[in-house]
Amino acid sequence: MSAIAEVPEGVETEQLGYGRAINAALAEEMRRDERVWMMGQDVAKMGGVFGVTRGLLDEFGPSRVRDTTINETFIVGGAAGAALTGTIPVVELQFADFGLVAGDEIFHKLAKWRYMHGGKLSLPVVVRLPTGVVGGAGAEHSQSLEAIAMHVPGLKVALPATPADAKGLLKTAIRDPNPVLFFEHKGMYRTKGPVPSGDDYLVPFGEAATRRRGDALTVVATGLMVPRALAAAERLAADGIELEVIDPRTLVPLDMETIVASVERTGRALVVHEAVRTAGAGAEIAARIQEAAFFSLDAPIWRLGALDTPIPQDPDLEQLVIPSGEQIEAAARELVAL
Amino acid sequence: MSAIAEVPEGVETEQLGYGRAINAALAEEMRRDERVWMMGQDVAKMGGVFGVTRGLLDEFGPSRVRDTTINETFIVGGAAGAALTGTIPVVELQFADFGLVAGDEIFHKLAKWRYMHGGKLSLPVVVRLPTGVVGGAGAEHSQSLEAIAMHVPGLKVALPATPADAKGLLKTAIRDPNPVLFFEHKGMYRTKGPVPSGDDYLVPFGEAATRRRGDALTVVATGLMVPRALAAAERLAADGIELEVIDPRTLVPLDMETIVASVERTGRALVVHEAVRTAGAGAEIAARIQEAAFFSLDAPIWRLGALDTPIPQDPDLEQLVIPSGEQIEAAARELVAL
Amino acid sequence: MSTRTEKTGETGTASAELALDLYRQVTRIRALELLLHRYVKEHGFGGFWHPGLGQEAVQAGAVSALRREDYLFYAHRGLGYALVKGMAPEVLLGDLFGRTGGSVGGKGGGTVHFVDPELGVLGQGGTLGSNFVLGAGAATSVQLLGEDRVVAVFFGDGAASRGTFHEAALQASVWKLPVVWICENNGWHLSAPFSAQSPTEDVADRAAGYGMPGVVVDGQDSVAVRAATLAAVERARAGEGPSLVEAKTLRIRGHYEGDPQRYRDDIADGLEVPRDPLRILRERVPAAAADDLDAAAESEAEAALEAALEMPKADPGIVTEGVWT
Amino acid sequence: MSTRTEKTGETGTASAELALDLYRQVTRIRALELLLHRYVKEHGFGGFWHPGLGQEAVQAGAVSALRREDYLFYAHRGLGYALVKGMAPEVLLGDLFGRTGGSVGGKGGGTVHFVDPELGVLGQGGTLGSNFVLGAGAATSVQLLGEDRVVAVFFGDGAASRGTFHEAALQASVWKLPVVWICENNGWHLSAPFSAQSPTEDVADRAAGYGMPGVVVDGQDSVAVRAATLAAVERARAGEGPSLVEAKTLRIRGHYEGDPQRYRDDIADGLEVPRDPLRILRERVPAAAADDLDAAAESEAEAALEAALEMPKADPGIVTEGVWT
Ligand SMILES: Cc1ncc(C[n+]2csc(CCOP(=O)(O)OP(=O)(O)O)c2C)c(N)n1
Ligand SMILES: Cc1ncc(C[n+]2csc(CCOP(=O)(O)OP(=O)(O)O)c2C)c(N)n1
Ligand SMILES: [Mg+2]
Ligand SMILES: [Mg+2]
Repeated sequence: MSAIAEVPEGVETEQLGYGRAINAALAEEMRRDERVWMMGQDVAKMGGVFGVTRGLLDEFGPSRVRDTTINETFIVGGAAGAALTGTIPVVELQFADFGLVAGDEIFHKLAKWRYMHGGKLSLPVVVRLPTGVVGGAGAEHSQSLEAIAMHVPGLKVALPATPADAKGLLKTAIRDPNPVLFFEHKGMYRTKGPVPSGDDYLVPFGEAATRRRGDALTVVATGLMVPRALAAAERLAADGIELEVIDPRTLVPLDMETIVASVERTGRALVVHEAVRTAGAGAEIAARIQEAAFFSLDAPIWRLGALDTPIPQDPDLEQLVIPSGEQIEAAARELVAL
Repeated sequence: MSAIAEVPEGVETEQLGYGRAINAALAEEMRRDERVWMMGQDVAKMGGVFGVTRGLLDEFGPSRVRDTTINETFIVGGAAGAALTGTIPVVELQFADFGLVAGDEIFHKLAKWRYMHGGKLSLPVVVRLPTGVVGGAGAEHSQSLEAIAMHVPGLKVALPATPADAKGLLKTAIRDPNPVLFFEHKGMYRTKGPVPSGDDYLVPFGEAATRRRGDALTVVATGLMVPRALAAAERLAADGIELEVIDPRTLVPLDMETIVASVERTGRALVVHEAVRTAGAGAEIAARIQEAAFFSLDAPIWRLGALDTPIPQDPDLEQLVIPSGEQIEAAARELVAL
Repeated sequence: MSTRTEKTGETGTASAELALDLYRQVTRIRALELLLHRYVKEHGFGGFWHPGLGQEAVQAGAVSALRREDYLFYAHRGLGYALVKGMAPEVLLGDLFGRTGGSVGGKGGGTVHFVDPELGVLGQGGTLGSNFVLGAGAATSVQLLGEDRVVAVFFGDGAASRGTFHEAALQASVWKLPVVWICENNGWHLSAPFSAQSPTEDVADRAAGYGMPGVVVDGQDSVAVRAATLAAVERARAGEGPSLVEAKTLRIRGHYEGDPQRYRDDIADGLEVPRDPLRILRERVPAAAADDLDAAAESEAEAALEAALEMPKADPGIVTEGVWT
Repeated sequence: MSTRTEKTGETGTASAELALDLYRQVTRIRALELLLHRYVKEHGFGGFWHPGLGQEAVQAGAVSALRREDYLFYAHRGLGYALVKGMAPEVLLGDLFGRTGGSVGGKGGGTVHFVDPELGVLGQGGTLGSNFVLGAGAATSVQLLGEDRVVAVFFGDGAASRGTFHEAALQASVWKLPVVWICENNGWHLSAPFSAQSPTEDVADRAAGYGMPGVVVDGQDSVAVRAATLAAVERARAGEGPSLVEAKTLRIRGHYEGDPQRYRDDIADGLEVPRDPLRILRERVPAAAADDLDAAAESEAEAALEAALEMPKADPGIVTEGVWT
């Protein structure tokens, strides 16, 4: 009963930051397939506002690594048009929030265009969406909006929580014929971890990762909440309370099997995400757990998520809005005792 | 144990269509308060694509009833700017789906601007959003997107299911100092019902309506699913199965008290909405029911909602995507027997 | 970057062959329009039909300036775009009526969507203006792949107000993308007259701000539309970037078939087409040939309708297909 | 509707009094900029500070053309907009540092938001370009209420690419709304040079397409900026509709303080302001008076910083306040 390695045993790894892992995935996929290209604001010469695309302009040139002007509808809608016509765009919005500036393009074009046209077209687009709080970026630059993407059929939704997954999921996303919203946590860009060095390390979509084994409670956590939940689990382990921590990694497709199997063993579940709790992905996960495992449950399923408020701009205040490790710990303790 | 009148007893009513009830609310509020005005595409001379605003141009003139060009970001963002500066705009988007064309304006400006500016500003805006399937309008003109609004703090969300509520909730919305997303079901515009004739009939936000009393199962239904659930309940009543049908009327604020009290009596709950089931409002409602009433539940909470697919354009096919009365009936029957 | 705003009313010259070809296309579209008008009136149909009656010359003229491999993002008014690009009329009607023989397999219906990747017919966004960014994106692909293709994006005078035009047009000019923006200015955004919702006389007046040529042509004159589009297409093909072609035309019927048009008093509720493109073309083609083409078009339309109505309705099972691959 | 594109480089005439007043504002902004530069460098601070060093003449010149009751939607670069509109510098710094004495009560911080409805300071959208539609909407209110106010909307050359500009500018022209669009063209959208991302030389070249005047002024010359803005404001006040004023200026520092600017080689990482607005103004004001104003500005800035740093940090309890009323 303890933490599980981030990368399967036997795989050769190097220590890499989450942001560098994304960079590596981009470079490898662009080398592998000439049709893969990128655009976004400041992604070329500057290498992105978070430095994630640094060096790619030098290797792949200005035709495949393009700086756009400030035009989110084009970045996303243009990617859709380009995908229809034989290339594979991987585009960056500077902040996930700007997905709502291109709401029509994401939720109507990327999500529905294939369906609306009888399945004859495909839209292999990856939209990279730096997500979450990062220290003072404010209400329109700090949101976690993945639940919206989950609610609109036609998109796939990935949320890597480790450098290895950042790389492996992005490579899978680029090779997927469907549009993928790729929520990279911008507060984790500098988090280091072991990352498989091979070109062919792919993390499949729809397979949750059990990050830690335990029998007292199943914690389902995404993104930044994964390390917070693991830290809370270590503290509880000192008191003999062993949490099982599951990271779904993709919300669409969602691996409910792993989650339900775990809850059937533990009898209890806590879902934690950084997104607003109300109508967040945790609501769906909780609703499905009780649908599938009602008679195994010893207690209600609890959820932790951001308060019903925008993210305040002040860096001290913003942390008060999203779940902390201490809150996870306290909730777990209380729920286990229920 | 049977259906409950749509309007409280003793209130004087007239028979009115749902669309005409909205028209009456608009006219009354514009008469009451000079600051109230409207804009949208084709709302003036044409009276709206669904005819809802007919006659208002004649009474209130072209300054207060304005046709815009095709510019959803202005319709919503302009309303925000106007609300900041002393007027009360009630704007119409032709289809609720177009809220995503103005995603930044709805979810960042209307929802957050007050908070971001320390509570010193207020945004009394009503955005009227014709929602739901209407017979062949297709994937980008038929969605039910209220769950997204529920997930982004700062908005209020109303979903009238009867002509009386269409009027009473809209009047409340216009008098509310907060931005309100008003989801009118475009498939119900011609539905007739008793509507209070007085100028002062307001339906408060955050008070669910129990549409029918029963002891076998609590059905929480919104919008078009309210009449479908009531019809299903009548059929089940013939077999001695009495459903309690609750219509929350507003999702923000959400009256969980009424819902939970009912589930505590019935021990079972079914949540039904037209929106996509995955990550829909029903997930939140189900998650909260089990949080609050876990130990009263005799069976898992079930949810019915649209399939994980866009709405097909064909009018016959679109009905296959959203819950039918028969499906509600079958689910209720099965759940009661569980 | 060259910038000009040309307003031409002249018809331009056209070889007899070209005129005949355009006549053939215009009369084919017209025959379908009239047939659909009758059919929808008599039988109704689930969905919304946005008739293109009177706008045939724009669709025929502009699309005939494209090659088979060029890409087309069409608008919601009529079927002419795809018909001229080469799609079979029974397929288009199959889509309109939600039949399995439609190009989208029964998932269309109503405000019709059709698609034919082989012919470059790539679809339509139901939200007005989404075509702009899609088209510019397709043109980026063309540029990246070094292909010899042009992207044509159709839009109405109303859709021209969408912000996506601005975002796409700026980027397309900066990147010199091979796009041609084709505005069917029929004077109406649904119930709002263009003249009341535009600060300038022409949509083409906005082109200069994007550093691209903007041309106004007589949209009833298919030869003029073709010539203007061809110039824009050649410019795009030569790598000189996008252009805007605005064709002035008329919306003869309601916004959708059945629209009572109470907001309108400029036109009777008839089928008469003022400055009829067919009449204008007839000056250039032999009468007998024109008559033959009219007859052929009518039979084609009738056969297409018959074929479409015989196609089975879509299987309910398809509703869950095609969401993800 | 009149349409002109004027490119003026001349300074225009200015009374001694006006020049002195502008000097006072420019040096006040400058003093705050320099002080903040030092403070942020030495102490860091949570959040993002977008310095406006070198752009003082645009903010001082344009805002000084407004009346107290006119509305202002400002941009993200510096504090000059609100300072000149009348907000106290300690309040602005309180907002920047997330203190209770800020106008938003500690909820600001980082990319600063401040507000003062009494002074018409209405806020800023963190998503670039959202100001356009908000501003046009505020102007609609003004028009509806028959008030004698003008709305000023500031934006950068980058934000000018947003589709909201198109949607707002078209509607504002059609409705003749009292708006003035003020573009601070500092040559950069973050790391992208304006010249590489605009098909035309000037943002003002886009005005004609919206049937409105577009003027280019020297943004280092506060007198010229004021004169151009005043003309636009008067036009708006007279009910003749919106205008666009583009002030050419320079971004001296990084996009945010700390930006290594590896993408840039046109300028050293210093504090030197080429074509310094203060030097340009000094030709018109007595040296002694200017010196006095410099000294006063410095003390004002220092006192403001001290006051702001003494303000308590926001109470955690406020995070859940102000979402709904
Ligand atoms: C974003 C968006 N807003 C509004 C509509 C509704 N709508 C459909 S067609 C139309 C009028 C379009 O006018 P125009 O572009 O001139 O084309 P026309 O109908 O005249 O051919 C409107 C408002 C829509 N489909 N999408
Ligand atoms: C919709 C949107 N896209 C991108 C950004 C990120 N961003 C903030 S400032 C900036 C550059 C703005 O350039 P400009 O408008 O010229 O203003 P400047 O910074 O030069 O003053 C960018 C891209 C944003 N805030 N909003
Ligand atoms: Mg039109
Ligand atoms: Mg700039």
